[in-house]
Amino acid sequence: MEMKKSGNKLNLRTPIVIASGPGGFGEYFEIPTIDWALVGAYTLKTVTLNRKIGNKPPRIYAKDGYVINRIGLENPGFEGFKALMEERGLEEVISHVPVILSVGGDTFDEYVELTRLLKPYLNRFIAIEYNFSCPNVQHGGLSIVSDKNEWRRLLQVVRKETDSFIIAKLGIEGGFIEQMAEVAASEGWNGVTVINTIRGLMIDGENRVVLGGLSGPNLFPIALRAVYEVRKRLPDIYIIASGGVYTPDDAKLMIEFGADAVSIGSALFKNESVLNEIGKSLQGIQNT
Amino acid sequence: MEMKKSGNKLNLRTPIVIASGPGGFGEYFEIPTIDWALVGAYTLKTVTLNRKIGNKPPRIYAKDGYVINRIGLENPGFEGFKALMEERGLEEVISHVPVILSVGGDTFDEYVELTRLLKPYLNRFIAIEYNFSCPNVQHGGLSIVSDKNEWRRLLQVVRKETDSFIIAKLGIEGGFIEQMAEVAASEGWNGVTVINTIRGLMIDGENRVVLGGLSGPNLFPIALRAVYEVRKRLPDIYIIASGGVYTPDDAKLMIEFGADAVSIGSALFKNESVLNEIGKSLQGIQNT
Amino acid sequence: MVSSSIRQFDGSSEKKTKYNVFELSKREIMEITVDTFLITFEEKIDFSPGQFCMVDVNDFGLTRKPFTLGSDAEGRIMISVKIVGAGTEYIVKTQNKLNILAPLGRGFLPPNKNGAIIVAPSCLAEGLELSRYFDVPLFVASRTNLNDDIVQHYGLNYIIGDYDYIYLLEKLKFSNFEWFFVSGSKKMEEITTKHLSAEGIKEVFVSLNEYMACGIGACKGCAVETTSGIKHVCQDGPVFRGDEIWR
Amino acid sequence: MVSSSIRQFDGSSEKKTKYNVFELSKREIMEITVDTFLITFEEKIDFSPGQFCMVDVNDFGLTRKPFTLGSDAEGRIMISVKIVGAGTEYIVKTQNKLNILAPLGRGFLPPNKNGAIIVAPSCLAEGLELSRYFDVPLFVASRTNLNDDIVQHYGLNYIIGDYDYIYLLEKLKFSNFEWFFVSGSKKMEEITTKHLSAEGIKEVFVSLNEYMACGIGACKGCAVETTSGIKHVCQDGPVFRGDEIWR
Ligand SMILES: Cc1cc2nc3c(=O)[nH]c(=O)nc-3n(C[C@H](O)[C@H](O)[C@H](O)COP(=O)(O)OP(=O)(O)OC[C@H]3O[C@@H](n4cnc5c(N)ncnc54)[C@H](O)[C@@H]3O)c2cc1C
Ligand SMILES: Cc1cc2nc3c(=O)[nH]c(=O)nc-3n(C[C@H](O)[C@H](O)[C@H](O)COP(=O)(O)OP(=O)(O)OC[C@H]3O[C@@H](n4cnc5c(N)ncnc54)[C@H](O)[C@@H]3O)c2cc1C
Ligand SMILES: Cc1cc2nc3c(=O)[nH]c(=O)nc-3n(C[C@H](O)[C@H](O)[C@H](O)COP(=O)(O)O)c2cc1C
Ligand SMILES: Cc1cc2nc3c(=O)[nH]c(=O)nc-3n(C[C@H](O)[C@H](O)[C@H](O)COP(=O)(O)O)c2cc1C
Ligand code: FES
Ligand code: FES
Repeated sequence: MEMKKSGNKLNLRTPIVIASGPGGFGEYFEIPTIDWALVGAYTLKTVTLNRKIGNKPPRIYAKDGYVINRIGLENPGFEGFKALMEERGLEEVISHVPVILSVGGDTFDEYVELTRLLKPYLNRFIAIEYNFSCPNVQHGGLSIVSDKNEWRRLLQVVRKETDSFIIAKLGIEGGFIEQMAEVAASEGWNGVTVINTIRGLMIDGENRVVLGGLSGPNLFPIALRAVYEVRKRLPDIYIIASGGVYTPDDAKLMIEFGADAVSIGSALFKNESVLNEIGKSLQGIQNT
Repeated sequence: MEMKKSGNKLNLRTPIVIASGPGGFGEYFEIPTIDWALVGAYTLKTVTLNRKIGNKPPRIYAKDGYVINRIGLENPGFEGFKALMEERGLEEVISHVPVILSVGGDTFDEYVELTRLLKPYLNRFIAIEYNFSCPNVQHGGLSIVSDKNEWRRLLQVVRKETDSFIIAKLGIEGGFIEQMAEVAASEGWNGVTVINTIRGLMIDGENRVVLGGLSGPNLFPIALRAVYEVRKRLPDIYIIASGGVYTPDDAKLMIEFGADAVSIGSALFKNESVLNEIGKSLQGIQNT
Repeated sequence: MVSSSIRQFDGSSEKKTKYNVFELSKREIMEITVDTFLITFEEKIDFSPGQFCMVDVNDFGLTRKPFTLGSDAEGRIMISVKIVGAGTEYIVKTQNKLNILAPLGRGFLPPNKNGAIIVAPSCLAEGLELSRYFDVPLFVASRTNLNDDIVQHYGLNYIIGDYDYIYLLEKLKFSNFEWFFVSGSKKMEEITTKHLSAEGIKEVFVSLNEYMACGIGACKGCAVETTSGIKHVCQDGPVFRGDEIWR
Repeated sequence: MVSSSIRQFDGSSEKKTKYNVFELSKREIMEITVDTFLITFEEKIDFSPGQFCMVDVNDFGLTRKPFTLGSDAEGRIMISVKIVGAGTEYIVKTQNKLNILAPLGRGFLPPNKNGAIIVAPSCLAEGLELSRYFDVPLFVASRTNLNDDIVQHYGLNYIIGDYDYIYLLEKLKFSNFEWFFVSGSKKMEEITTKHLSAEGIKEVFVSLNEYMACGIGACKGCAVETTSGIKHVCQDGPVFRGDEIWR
């Protein structure tokens, strides 16, 4: 796998990326109809320091233009992930499609420790996306960005720890996303992924309350605006647009308004053929 | 107009409020089919210190479950508003339905000056809602909440200036809304309105870019969650729920998850009869 | 309420109408063109020519939708509707009663001189109303063929296509018309204004299209830039002098 | 990929199937009950009894929708679908080809003893498949009347109503069945598990319903709490031992 990186460019073969979470740890690689030559990169599900078993069911539901999920970051933790990297499956994915690693944490220290532990493995990944929208125990269930000083310190420490292409995944809650992107840029981060899910509350088909994050079509105009606002202020940062991209037109608008690459998440649940469709339509757009 | 206020309760006749903006300066009072006995309060369009002529067209558009608007706070300013208060029209509204005044500003000083100028008139209004989601020139187009220290100082100054029932209208951008609500509560504010529009970007039917705030049905699960999160932390604050309320069921859910009253904005554009419908269905719910 | 600003053009109606909500039952639908229909309702509503209504489209739109008003010889309400999206399709096809808010905006009172009305098929109801009410000639400017029945029924003068439209304007400016009222697409209104005013005909009145949410002056959404600043189509219009909008 | 955990109950199939995407053309639809239909497609797909597919419902849902698989005597794919919302209505009514991902989950391999299959009408396709494949009796438990044609065509044993269902369970536990497979609503599966296990019949297998988004183990959405921790219905199931879920 060739891995050109120059400044804040990832040089993907197509500017389309599988989102962290919906794509799991490479499971979509088992669907033979996806043309991987059309996929720029595969972002793995967020890995945390310790294994997380995730939330109790119900975990996901969809209606009225949005998906809600409260998976609770179920993931094998660093140790489990290390084992996973040694398995044939993930190796095969990495050898066929560039992979972005996603890392998350509950606390400042967890992010830092995980970054250190991952160091020997980072060269397998074209970029590391830091998910700054995980619920954070220290901040009463809110994410690490709620203490802006601590968050800036974290950005500094991580930047010092690695020379990988690092991307901050930002939500629209907890601060103005363009200000947060400016902070990340000023600390030398290479890119931002905008946006993450927005917190919502839904009553599911069995009348149960689901407190989770919203994704899907309803996010699109919000994510598009966020991309626009970040690009307006930061001409050089690498932007992955995430939120409600379902069609080639959605993807093109994201790029028109400033995205370098476009992330596909919930649309996979409708039909993974969206990757081929969007990939094909964006093939012309080079050097992203 | 009787005006009972006890602590953080407004004692509305029904827990339904016309939202600031969509309701203008009382224009809906001219539609004879609205049963005003079913409406708890009418929030006026946000008034700023100086007259604003608003943004260039296009200003509003609707599709796919949301309305986008970039009215740009068109309003007559303090002087124009004073004249308006002397007009028969607004007096008639005030004499038939409790009115909430909405005030906004571009800067710290504007909010403060406007508050002082309005003092002699505040007794006409059952509450004053401070719109903290206005684009703010000092913060590069972002709202006053983007500098949390300045914003807290503003809350303190306003609280000192008036013993009116004061409500902070908060959006989900610029900070975690429950943290912002906690700040308002800790500074002695009586209530919060959650949420305001979320920034979005839409291409209208004539292929023009509309940068505005999203309202309408798509906001509902987000606003419901915000109400839930604020109530969880602040059992005593008065909460007006705003965002995507279109049906009696929507309104009831808002109340079930913690709202004292429910605000109706964009739904008026579909049909103002929503006021009667929701008003009737909430009539049982007293002492809000 | 903020009082509406004073009307810019002479002879305009200053009558302040009271709004009301009506439930309309369809009486008859006539095809005007392949995608545009003239709908007559059973009900009668008091309105001034030039005013409009906002139609609730149920689940097919988040706002009521604006249509200029007309009436048949007996005073029954008529609107003409071009299908351009989900809301207009609903209006044309539904068997349900339609919930409307009306009459909105200001009526149009033409100058006391010779004038003519030009409308697109989508504004035929309004055109017929003005033509009958003020006894002035009506021209229909269409892109596609008009249905024969409607042409016969109303004895319509019409032209088809852009080329013929320019030709019509050329002809009209040599007639003794001193004012024109134009209602159709933004493009058509702009072209007509510019074309005629270049020939010295300044009194071109246009019925503007801006996105409407409330229709009653509350939301400030329907703003339009005029030579005398921002105006609101639903309150100050929908009829404006063309040269207030385009120079 | 995270490897799927080991199957909990004896005799289960460990065969790891390869997914694929298929476009299915409808061949025949039979009414099972007033709101439930058995759809046979032209195509044949290799799958194990107990596995399911995810059906793309076009504009009528944001996720593909899961249905257990069956096949007719010639091996043509069959699914049974109860209309409960927009997606299932689309599946039943559309004339378009259906895009599916299949076969998903693990097949069910029953213990090598006497057993019986109980399904709701919505899971008839699966029930017919298991019954034929393993040569075990099938009982259909419905709330509403079954269509006579389908009863005759498949020679169905069925009962109608909750009262008769409990009566059926009472009867079955005195037969010589040592295991049961139940597929229907969550409630029905829970009641059956509890009822039979109270009588000492522990080998009750249920095909679980959890909301599915990906169907392939990626999203972790279909989690279910079992006695041995969180499992994922699309990977570890959909068939589980009832007493893993309910005590
Ligand atoms: C493994 C599995 C196998 C199934 N097999 C069958 C079957 O053979 N026959 C059959 O009739 N039904 C089956 N179901 C249920 C079926 O998938 C749902 O009824 C269907 O998805 C409803 O779609 P809708 O758009 O009509 O419903 P909606 O209007 O979207 O929702 C109505 C209800 O359907 C259920 N539902 C909706 N979407 C999903 C989803 N993505 N995943 C799971 N449940 C959902 C929920 O309970 C929801 O409350 C199965 C479910 C699972 C999990
Ligand atoms: C004062 C006024 C009078 C009008 N009179 C007529 C008439 O007599 N006959 C007629 O056929 N059309 C008339 N129109 C245009 C008509 O209102 C739109 O075509 C209609 O609202 C489209 O609805 P839709 O749901 O089918 O379109 P959508 O699919 O929602 O949108 C298609 C296009 O229709 C226009 N439109 C949609 N909603 C609105 C709205 N709320 N306000 C304004 N424009 C909108 C926009 O240009 C949009 O791009 C008038 C417009 C105005 C402002
Ligand atoms: C089921 C699910 C799980 C997710 N898990 C993660 C995650 O682990 N890490 C992360 O950064 N984002 C996660 N997300 C957010 C997505 O990566 C994406 O940013 C979001 O869903 C918006 O994009 P979409 O509308 O294309 O889905 C998850 C989303 C979904 C729907
Ligand atoms: C046209 C329009 C104008 C608005 N103007 C204001 C305003 O001046 N002040 C304010 O606080 N909110 C304003 N809002 C926000 C609404 O009060 C409300 O919070 C928001 O629209 C969400 O509620 P809804 O979905 O019921 O419309 C405006 C909304 C719309 C649609
Ligand atoms: S449409 Fe609301 S002010 Fe004109
Ligand atoms: S449905 Fe996605 S993991 Fe099971």
